[in-house]
Amino acid sequence: MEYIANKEIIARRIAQIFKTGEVVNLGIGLPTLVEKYISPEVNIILMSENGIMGLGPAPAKGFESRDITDSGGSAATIRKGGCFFDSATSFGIIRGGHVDYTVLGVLEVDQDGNLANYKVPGKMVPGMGGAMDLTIGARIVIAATLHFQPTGSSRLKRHCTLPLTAHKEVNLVVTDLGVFEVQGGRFYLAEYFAPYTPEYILEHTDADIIVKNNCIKVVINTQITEEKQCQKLV
Amino acid sequence: MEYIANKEIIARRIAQIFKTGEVVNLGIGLPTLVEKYISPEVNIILMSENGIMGLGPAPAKGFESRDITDSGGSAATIRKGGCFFDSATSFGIIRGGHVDYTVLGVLEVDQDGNLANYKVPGKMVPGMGGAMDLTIGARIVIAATLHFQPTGSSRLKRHCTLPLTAHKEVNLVVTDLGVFEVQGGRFYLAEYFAPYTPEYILEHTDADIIVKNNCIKVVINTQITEEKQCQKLV
Amino acid sequence: MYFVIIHSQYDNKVIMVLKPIISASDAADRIKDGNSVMVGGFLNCGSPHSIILALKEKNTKNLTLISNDTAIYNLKTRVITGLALLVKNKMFRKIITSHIGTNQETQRQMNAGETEVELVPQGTLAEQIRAGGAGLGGFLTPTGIGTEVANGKQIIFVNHHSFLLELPLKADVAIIKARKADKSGNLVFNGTARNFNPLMATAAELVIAEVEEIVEVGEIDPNEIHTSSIFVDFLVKAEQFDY
Amino acid sequence: MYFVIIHSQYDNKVIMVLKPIISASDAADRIKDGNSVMVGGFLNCGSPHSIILALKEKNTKNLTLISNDTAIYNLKTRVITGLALLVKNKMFRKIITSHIGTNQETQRQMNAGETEVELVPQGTLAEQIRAGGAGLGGFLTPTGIGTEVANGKQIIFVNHHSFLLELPLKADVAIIKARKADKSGNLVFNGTARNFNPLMATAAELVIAEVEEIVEVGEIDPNEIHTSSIFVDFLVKAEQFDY
Repeated sequence: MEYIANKEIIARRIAQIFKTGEVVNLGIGLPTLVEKYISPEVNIILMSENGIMGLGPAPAKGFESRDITDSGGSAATIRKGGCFFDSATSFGIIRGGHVDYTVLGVLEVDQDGNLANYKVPGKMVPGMGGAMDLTIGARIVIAATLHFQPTGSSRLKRHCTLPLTAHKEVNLVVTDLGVFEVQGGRFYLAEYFAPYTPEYILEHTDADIIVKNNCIKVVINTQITEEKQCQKLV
Repeated sequence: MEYIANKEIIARRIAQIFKTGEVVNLGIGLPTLVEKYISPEVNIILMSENGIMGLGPAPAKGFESRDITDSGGSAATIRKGGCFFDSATSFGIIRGGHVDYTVLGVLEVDQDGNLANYKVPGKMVPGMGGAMDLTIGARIVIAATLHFQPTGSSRLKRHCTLPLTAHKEVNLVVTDLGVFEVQGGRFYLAEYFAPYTPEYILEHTDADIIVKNNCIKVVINTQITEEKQCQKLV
Repeated sequence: MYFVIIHSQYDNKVIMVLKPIISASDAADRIKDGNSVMVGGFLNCGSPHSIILALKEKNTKNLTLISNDTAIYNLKTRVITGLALLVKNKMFRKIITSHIGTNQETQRQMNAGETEVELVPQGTLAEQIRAGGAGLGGFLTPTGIGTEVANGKQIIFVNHHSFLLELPLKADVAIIKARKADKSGNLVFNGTARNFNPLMATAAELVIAEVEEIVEVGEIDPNEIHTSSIFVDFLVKAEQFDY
Repeated sequence: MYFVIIHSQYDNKVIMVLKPIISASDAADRIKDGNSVMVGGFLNCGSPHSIILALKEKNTKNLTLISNDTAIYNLKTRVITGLALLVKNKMFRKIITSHIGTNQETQRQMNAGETEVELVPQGTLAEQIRAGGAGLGGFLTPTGIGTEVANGKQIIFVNHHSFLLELPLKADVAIIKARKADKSGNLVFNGTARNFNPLMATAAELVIAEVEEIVEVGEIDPNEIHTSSIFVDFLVKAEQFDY
């Protein structure tokens, strides 16, 4: 499996979580990929923290508006029934618990639900942007990440070593190896993506992982098998 | 002089204070009278805390809108260039120091700048409405009041006895006897309305009043003499 | 959240997610004995009068009311409007409000100890509701320092100024009034009838908006929407315009 | 406040109070060495680009910037936009911002200790500016608890939950961008170009609004005005639309 394909496995799996009518904020990077895998049978409302409810797809070339962008600064559109608001209102919506899901990228995520993704001291200092508010406010926080760093070590950790974006806020981690629920200071493996096995995942992840009794084997070919529906996770 | 006329003396004097472009909030009751004495040469912006900047005059009979009212609940209009906003925005404007003057009615006002006008315990309990925020937020707080209660005792006091609306916030008291600046725990008589005299005022007011060196005698006939312009008070 | 999900005629594709439109009576039924209820409006202007009238018929009890005022009840003239109808019915256990000067019956019930009335400065009340909806733990306001409003509250000093720590307010139900909604629940208010309505829409578990007009999704300019559809659970078409 | 007072032709009656329309260069002149400056926009969208360009020419120094981000400075591609032009000129002593991931030069200056950069969660930054404009002494937010953002800040417990006490932000000058103004200074924003602009309009001593279009007073529906004229000191007609 190649690198990009792995990201798509993650995006595709996350896309299955949402139900019609739910409000979802997708972070920059990997999380943005989630959008294209959302089933046409599901109609969610994408919000973007720069002040839009009902974010639509990127506009066709030549149809960009300088005044409609997503949180990455890219030209965007608004869907019918969407609306615009200022940044204080936007974060009122976010912090106030009115967003169902936030999907965020990861530098490190640990079994206590801590997430680090905004700073590598002295090196890369992008800043937290809206991520800290999103992890505090969203009903369910999903960390989306390739399981391994390019160096081969796991991004799922016992304890984050980088400055935290979120303190005990992550509910779910979806990697290219499986789906991990976070609870009581442990990862719970809820699904594994064959050909990987629970044994392989446990062996290659430096964290305490409990394999759930009802852990599901999902066979990944070019697309996630349709045989199973995501259970209600929270 | 009759009762109503006395109120009009007060309203007329207060109306002279404002300058073009200033933002003014007029409380219910006596303060509302101020509006009709504002010179056509002066163009102020009336704000009302129920969510309007640029309050206009009462509509003609038959032209009322259910959706445009003043803070007393009466039908109102909006002037060209005015706008509407919600109550949090309204009090952001008020508390944030964006209102130049608030004019408020009085039960008691004392030489420390305390104002009581929202509660007579066990009897009349109208509530403070927006008055507490207005006295905190407005740049200049003007108390507008008949000098004497119907019982004959002065409403200007050494110490308020009723629950306070404002704690050391009143800058100016305008009565039917004169204009009093509040500073350093004293009333300073800045103007007296003949036929009243400073001596009469001092004798009939249970408070420490200092007659300013430049205290102005204003002769009240049917209207305030035009000979003097209100000095810049703050 | 309750949705009316509109599927494409041709396939299973969800093409629209709308909000149920219910009667004022159905709306009133969703307010249960003992609930805390936010009610929009400022002296009747911008109150959900149809739902208020329906609620009066249900005679639901032990409610906690959060509202700017309790409308008008003049014991002399016998003029009774809006929320005052519910005050008269003694449907409230507690009233959190900024002004009851126009409702002599609320004052009477307060003085007689029949109803608990908490008087809150209007700006603090608005901000408390906003804070409730915006996930804040509270805010520091200078308003009320040195008055009875400060009693029992924490005073916090910032840069040598003292502020009251005021806590957020939330409610079980908010009934609000808008000029117009689209079918998905986006709201537009008119004039000073906006007042507390958009704030309350953010701060209650269940939000029911009474509106004068319901238009198709997409008919309202997204720059002009005051309250996003995500805050609104049910729409009620206003039946009652006079008060 | 600066006003253009329009008298009646026939008598001394003041019929209108308007705001001065000045050039971007005049606007930039009003920002002085050492000022704190709020600048609206989110990655260039809704930034006052004409004033920013004029300010770059003035090369005003020791500014404190308060802004969501510092726009785009890609050291590889050499793409430099908006506020990044001022970062490149080293006009800022301090930058208070939520995100500098798109500006490698800001990151470099921060890591090299050349410019003080304070990273603030975006929602906290927005709320701090709102609090500054709304006369609040601060607010309690759960955001940042358990992170470096909490360092040195007061933690306050409310109902067994811990919150950070965050303080208000104000500035000497705010330069903001709106779609449209009327001549009295009422503003309307468009799309996501609204972002921090209406908040900053409330929180600075001097507020200069760059707008694409200036219409007559009364042409904008008072329900659709996003920022009241009372917040705006000067208008600038936008000259610069590309970035």
